[in-house]
Amino acid sequence: MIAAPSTIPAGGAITTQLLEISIGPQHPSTHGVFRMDVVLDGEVVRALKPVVGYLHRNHEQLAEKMSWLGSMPYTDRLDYFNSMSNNWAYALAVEKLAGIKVPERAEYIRVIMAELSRLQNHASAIGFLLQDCGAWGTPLLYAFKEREKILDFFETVSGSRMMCNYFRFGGVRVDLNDEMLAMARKIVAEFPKFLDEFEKLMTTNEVVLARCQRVGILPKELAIAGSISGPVARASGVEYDIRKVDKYGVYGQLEFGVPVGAVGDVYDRYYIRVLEMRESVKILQQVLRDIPAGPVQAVEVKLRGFKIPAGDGYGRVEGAKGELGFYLVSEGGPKPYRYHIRPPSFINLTVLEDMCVGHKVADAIIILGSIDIVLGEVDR
Amino acid sequence: MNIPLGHYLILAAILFAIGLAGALTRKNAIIVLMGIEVMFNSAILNLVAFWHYKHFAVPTAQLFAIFAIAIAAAESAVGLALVIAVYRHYKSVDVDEMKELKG
Amino acid sequence: MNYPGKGLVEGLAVTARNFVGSYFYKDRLTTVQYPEERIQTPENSRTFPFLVFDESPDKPRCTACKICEVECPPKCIYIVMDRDDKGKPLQRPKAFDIDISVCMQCQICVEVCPFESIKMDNDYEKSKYGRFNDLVQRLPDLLKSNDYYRQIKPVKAAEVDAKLKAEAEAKAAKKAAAVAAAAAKAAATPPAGSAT
Amino acid sequence: MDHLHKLARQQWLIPAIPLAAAAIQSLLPRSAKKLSAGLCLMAMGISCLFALRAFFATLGHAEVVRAVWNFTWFDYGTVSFKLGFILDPLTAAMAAMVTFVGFWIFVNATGYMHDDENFTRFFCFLSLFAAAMLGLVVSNNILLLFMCWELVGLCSYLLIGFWFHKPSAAAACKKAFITTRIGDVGFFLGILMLFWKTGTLNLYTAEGTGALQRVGELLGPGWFGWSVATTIAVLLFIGAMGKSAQFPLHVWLPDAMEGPTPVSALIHAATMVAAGVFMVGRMFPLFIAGGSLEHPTFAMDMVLYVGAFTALFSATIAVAQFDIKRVLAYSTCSQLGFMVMALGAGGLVPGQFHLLTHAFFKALLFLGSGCVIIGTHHEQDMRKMGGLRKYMPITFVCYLIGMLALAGVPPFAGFFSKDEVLLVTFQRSKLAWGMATFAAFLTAFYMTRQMFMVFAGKWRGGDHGAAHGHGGHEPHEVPWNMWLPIAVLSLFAIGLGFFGGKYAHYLGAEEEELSGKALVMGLSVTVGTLGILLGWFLYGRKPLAHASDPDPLESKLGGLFTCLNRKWYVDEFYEATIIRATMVGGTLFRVIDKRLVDGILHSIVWIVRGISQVCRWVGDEFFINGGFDAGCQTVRGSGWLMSKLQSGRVQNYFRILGLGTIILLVVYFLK
Amino acid sequence: METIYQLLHVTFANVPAWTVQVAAFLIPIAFIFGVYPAIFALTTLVERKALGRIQNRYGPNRVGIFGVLQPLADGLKILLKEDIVPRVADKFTHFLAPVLIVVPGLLVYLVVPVAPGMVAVDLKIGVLFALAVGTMSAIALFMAGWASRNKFSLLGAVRAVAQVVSYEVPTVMAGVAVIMAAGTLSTLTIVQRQGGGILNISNWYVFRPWGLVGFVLFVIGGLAESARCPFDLPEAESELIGGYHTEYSGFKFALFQMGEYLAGMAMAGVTVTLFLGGYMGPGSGPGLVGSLIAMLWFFSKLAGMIMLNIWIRGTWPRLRVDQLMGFAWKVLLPLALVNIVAVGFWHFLTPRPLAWVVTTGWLVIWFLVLTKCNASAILEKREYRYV
Amino acid sequence: MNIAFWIISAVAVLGAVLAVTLRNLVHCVLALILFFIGIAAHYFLLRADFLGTVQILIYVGAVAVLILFAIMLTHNVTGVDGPKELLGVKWWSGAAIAATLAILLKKAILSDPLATLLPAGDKAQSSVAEIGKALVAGWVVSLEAIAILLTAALIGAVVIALEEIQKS
Repeated sequence: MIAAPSTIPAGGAITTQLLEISIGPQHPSTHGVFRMDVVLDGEVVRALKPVVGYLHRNHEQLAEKMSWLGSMPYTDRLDYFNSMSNNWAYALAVEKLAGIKVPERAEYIRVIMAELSRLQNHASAIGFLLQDCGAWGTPLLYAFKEREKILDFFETVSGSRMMCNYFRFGGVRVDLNDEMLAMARKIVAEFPKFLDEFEKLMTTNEVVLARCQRVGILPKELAIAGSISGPVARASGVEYDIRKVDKYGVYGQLEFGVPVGAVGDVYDRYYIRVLEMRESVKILQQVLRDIPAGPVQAVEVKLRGFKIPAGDGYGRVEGAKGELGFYLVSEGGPKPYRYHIRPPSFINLTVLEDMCVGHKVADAIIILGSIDIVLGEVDR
Repeated sequence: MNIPLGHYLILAAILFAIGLAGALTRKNAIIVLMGIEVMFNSAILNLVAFWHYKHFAVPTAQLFAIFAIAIAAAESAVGLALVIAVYRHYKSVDVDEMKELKG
Repeated sequence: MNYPGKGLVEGLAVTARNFVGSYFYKDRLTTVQYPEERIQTPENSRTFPFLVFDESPDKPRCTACKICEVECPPKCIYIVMDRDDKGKPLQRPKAFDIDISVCMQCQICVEVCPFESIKMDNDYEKSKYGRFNDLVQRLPDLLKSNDYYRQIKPVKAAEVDAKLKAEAEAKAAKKAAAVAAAAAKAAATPPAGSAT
Repeated sequence: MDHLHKLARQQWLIPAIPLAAAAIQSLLPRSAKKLSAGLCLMAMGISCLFALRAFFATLGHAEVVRAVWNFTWFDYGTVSFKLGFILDPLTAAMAAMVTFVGFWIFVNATGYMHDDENFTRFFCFLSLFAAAMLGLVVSNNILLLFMCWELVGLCSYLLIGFWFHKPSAAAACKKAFITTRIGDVGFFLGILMLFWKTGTLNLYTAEGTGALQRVGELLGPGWFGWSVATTIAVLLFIGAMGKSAQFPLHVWLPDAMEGPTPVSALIHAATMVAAGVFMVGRMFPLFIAGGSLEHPTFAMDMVLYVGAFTALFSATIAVAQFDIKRVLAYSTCSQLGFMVMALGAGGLVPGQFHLLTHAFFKALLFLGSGCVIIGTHHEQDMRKMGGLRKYMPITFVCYLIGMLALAGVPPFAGFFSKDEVLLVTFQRSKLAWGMATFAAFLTAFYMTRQMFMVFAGKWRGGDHGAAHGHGGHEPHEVPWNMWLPIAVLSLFAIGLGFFGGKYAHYLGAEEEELSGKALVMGLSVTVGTLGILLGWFLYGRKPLAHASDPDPLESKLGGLFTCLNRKWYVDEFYEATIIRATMVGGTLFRVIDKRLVDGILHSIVWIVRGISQVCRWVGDEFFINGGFDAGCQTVRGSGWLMSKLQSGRVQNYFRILGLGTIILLVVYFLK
Repeated sequence: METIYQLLHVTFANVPAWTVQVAAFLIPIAFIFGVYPAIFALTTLVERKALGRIQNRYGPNRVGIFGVLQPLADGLKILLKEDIVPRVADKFTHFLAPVLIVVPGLLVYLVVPVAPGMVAVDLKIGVLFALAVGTMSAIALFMAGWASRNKFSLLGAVRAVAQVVSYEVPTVMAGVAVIMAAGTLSTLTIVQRQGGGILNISNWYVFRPWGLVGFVLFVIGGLAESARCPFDLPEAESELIGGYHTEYSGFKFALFQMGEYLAGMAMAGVTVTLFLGGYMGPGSGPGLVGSLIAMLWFFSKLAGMIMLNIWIRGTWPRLRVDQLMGFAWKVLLPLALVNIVAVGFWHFLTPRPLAWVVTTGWLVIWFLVLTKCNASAILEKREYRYV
Repeated sequence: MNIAFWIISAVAVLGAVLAVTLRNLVHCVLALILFFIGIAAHYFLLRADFLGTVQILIYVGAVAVLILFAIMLTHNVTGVDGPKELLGVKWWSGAAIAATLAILLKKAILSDPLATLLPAGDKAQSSVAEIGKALVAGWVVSLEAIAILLTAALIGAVVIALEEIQKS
């Protein structure tokens, strides 16, 4: 037997059978300027390297050069789907550091805002996921239609649809009047109808089931080891929700469940979000029923020249994508000495390769979609 | 149509020769197979031409042509599978590399 | 009853309902036919800042105190105080530029302004053909009358007016008091000038 | 008759239903045990109903009825291959027996195989086995018969080797397959010859053109001075010898015990071994063609003596066996010898009747032994049993009935059929009759021995200690689905014998008064009684006390017993002769090569070398070498060229092909 | 062709015969080259509007009244776009592919009858011709994807070829059912066989148990062969950014769109011909009026099929490539084979009700068996707990 | 129709020549497809419509695609063949053999009286139905044999091609 020639003969044989393609940064399904270096064996993903940094804005460094309040509008730009939650996390950290007490009405308003942004984030996340599956825009547009109502509400309250810049240390910027409350109640009342319709369109759809089930399984152990949080972790069976763990704001007084999945595949991540939306609706109903009267801003907080005693603090909230935390160090001056963010999108992205390898390239796309990243938060 | 049968036969002969030339001159096993396909087709063309000129009324020749096409398809499937297997072994599809039967 | 393909068929039913419904129920359609229709922006809506003047563009409320320039997070405001020939500050801007390609519409300038002079606009049609200079809003572009402000944000403008009025009255009262006090003082002591 | 023809058109259903069941079962998952068994039983039951309908339809006619249905399978050119199904008494009775006995064996198997993990596979094979046998029975075409025959062989291979993880089972199934294959060569040659001589493979046709209806044309000279018919018959009988385990191809049958016991029952009673006897019965016209009672054909003689010898030979071996199933296996061999012998004596009816009765009681005995094996937790050694009458009363009673039937005690079925066999043999050959009578004596003896060893005395299973894990358990009665079949079969083992006369009439034998009836019957009863008495004397008076006790017979017979126990050393003989001969031959040739040929060659070489040295010295070195070297170079060069031709490159061969075509064309022009 | 010839011959009795012949030859071709691309243009508009309505949008409504001139505007825009050819592309193949992709799409219409006797070529092997020509598009797709020298394009091309070749099999098998029932391969005869009955409707093959199954199979196969949603894997804009036509722009891209739509419409046309009675419907028959009504029927059915395509596109997500293949080989192919047997039952069982019962039962049983066998593809119900 | 013959023949010969001479393998396959289509057109011309369609269905639809896949599996995707392999000894010998063969065959064909045979007439064209009937009536054994052969070839091809994957 002749041994296979060590050098490739001049007959023009190939050197490798693996196909290396670069999905992104300009790709319709990478949710922004994100890039995946994928090594394919036919259609099967053999290796995947996420490449980030195309949207890096030097956010943390900028914040260290800026007044405490000045960073607030920048937090809007982290996860631009959830500016309210981002505001809250930052406000929470600063309040912790400065020891500010927030009035109760403000706490209720914060819950309303956070849960509404969770609703619209999850709605568009599953819309995007199904768009990635190839459902020609219909689910996404249904989701956006619903999201639009919530954004209208945000605009009415805070003045901007996405970059709300609504929270202030020790409260919120604008009080809700009765009209606004009525608007919120209407949104909350209508939202389950949308969910029902959406589920009818997609949840039992055989194609969705076939595409999503048993795809991109994230084992519970890996989820914990990878510090994964949010719906991605809960879909894998990790019972971890900061609203329950920290009971920040008035979450301690509210009745709601946190759905937890078992398998941890794309379908679970999809359906956990649907269930979370239903729980959010419950929370909103309680909050809108019980919201007390009173001031919305702790009086002692100055806008200009606001200084915080030296020390460090970590404030975190359960954002729609997971645990969003701000770690702040103060030297007692008008600006933070150290300002660090724990972004859920970025950390959830670390297990992408583990989930994708061995699946088809089409699966890699929906797995990425099921993590629900926002590049503003990944790159900062 | 007043093309005599000879034209078809000569056409088939030319195609056969082209196929043979391809099978003889090229190094690449896949092209050798393609040459053989060409030869196959020219043979079937002969069959059909004879049918048209001599036994137009009965469909038997067409039957045989269909059988021949089916067998040719099977042949090409197996042939290409062999090429792929050989490729795995030699990392080449150059027929000059495959000389294990060398005397 | 559960049959294979049920989900697919139900999905088809949903889309069919939306398809037909879109012809009969206008509220299903979320699209706005933009140039013809425009959305009524809510009171709180904000786009880019503008400067309010009360009577004439020559007298803006802005005193060019530069607080907003300092506090602006992206540093998109550039102010030069107007000075008279002698170099004396005139308490009004000579140049007030806002680069709206940098401005992130955060409203912090409005909040920190002690003179209620910078406000957020509702105008979202700021597209320009150019890339650089066109997007820098100069002082003339920025100055808008208080009437305009009242028009776009009636509630807030009313509050501001009331506040300003109260302040003005307070100031006037204070001034009056001061004048009265000065008069009283003058009455009590001979004018300094007369002493020299 | 119209009714019969209609039924004949439906005969194919009898094998087709189990076949369909097998096909469905092959698709079932392993877990579908109940479904599989139910399907199998249902198919067999329906098939049985069809067979019984056909059977009853053939009853009550004045003469032999025969309805056939032939159809063209396919045409190839001018030759058309036909297949056909037949309905005649032979087929009807056989089919009814196979389906009925088979059904009860299947019922028993549901109990026996209850815990086996490959339950569904087993039942799939069983169904297929039954289908093949039934196909064989109903076919009116020797080709179809042969196909089913081979299918039976295949199924036996699969079933004997069902527990293929046991080396002995794997060896046994191979042995069975190969041994029967040897016979099949003869069978196949016979078929070819039949086709060659008659041009048809159909046995009967309505027009009278079937092979068996034209036996008269086959009386021309064949091989070895026999007539063609006899030649074919002999060839066919070689096939039957393999299948029906006649000496010397009997060796596979006892080893076939390695399969599960229901399989043994099926092989030994209803299906496989019966196939050979049935085939001889089916082709009987060929065997008797050209002969008469006084001057029988060679084929008939061969059948007679092979059968008689097998009957005696196997019976002697059965005496000295300890495995409960092995005793029964040799008994089957022996009984098959009886049947074949009867056929050879010209007694189609006794042979077939014995086949029928034997099927019932042998199935009974095998299933009974299966019950015993299950009841004693998979113990097969009779020395380790004993006293089971107490533990397994139902099995005991049924087994007793089977034993009495086999031993030929009146009025059980075996008595009548065996009596007829002996009677018909008595007419033909006193030698064969004597051998058979002695075999009958031995039969009674070894069955009695078995009964006493298994059922009498006390339980010896505990003797070899609880260490083995299963020895310590007390035996127990088997569940209903195991004892019910043997109970049903035992009814038939009692009563079937009384229908012997009717059966003879049914098969169309004319009433004839045979001489020596009283003598034969008396003697057969006597030897049967003697055998039982001897058995009681040796084993019944003082049952074995311990499993390790020597066999009483062993002490009496000594070396002969060992010889019998080792089956007359037939396997060893084969080992020593056929296999050894080949090896010895090889060694011999090697020695010859080494010593003789090499020696001669070496001496020649020495001589030549001497001469050449001389020549060289003489000085031819210069003259001859020059020319010779050049010649060598030429040869080498041409060889090198030729090897270049053999380049291993496909295209070079291609090129040469093209060149060849060109040369042909040139030749075409030049001619 | 013959009908047109007769018509022309009678109408223009005094012109030379050969002109009539040439005209009779050219008219159907002109018809095909004129009408179907026009329908294609209309379809793009209808598709966009329908998708818009499904998604609660207006869809294009700016160019012309209700946006009817949108296709024109699109065409103009796309014509004016720069034609970019990648530097490393295989220029000739890259150029040839969009041309070739339109050809099979148009060729299929040759055998699709639009009115009694109105078929461009009444081939004796019409159905086979339509299906065989359909396969050729695979080659064009492969050329496009391969010549672009883009890995996404190549993946799309490989997917396209595999998909077209795989779905060819069940589609042809589904067509075989009709061929068996009609006893002919001629499309015109097949349509004629579906005439009669109640209102010219009750004899459509889709109103037979096997016909319904065949119809569903054929529609699915047609969607897959023309790479329409949910089988649009070769383009798969969310994965492959457009697949084989990623590297095409300008008019070549327009040709791709056109080829794709024409192929989809051709499959729809063949479906209508085979299962939905072609031009048969109340009022259709020979003669001018009957022919016009027949034509109306044909085109409304075609429109219906196109709407079905659009509807499906607006609703279902895309399958994955292995599921796509599995679906073809594990579900469609067995079902198609079973359906062929069902036609056999239908043909040989004489009392019609018995045939109905047996055929339906047979199909239902196999459908259930196949569902059971393939149940693993659609997985379990999930349980979620709350903490 | 004469013109059709010449045009189609030219296309077929062109396709065949390109298929065996082009350097890029994929181009070769595309040329081969051209050749196949030419042959199919010839069948149509010879009134063997069914055969022509089968030719397209099997050769263009299946075999060509198969070859394309084989190229994809064994070559780099660009399909570029190795260095120039033309005009060597091998080429000359092969071409000479083929040319000689062609010339001799032509001579042989022309020397036969059959070469001048003209078509008998266009009547009695055998329909597809007749082919079908013949297929399942007279030649059913051959049909079955072909079926078995195809199945065996299919399995064989899969086994050969999958061997490596099984191992790994």
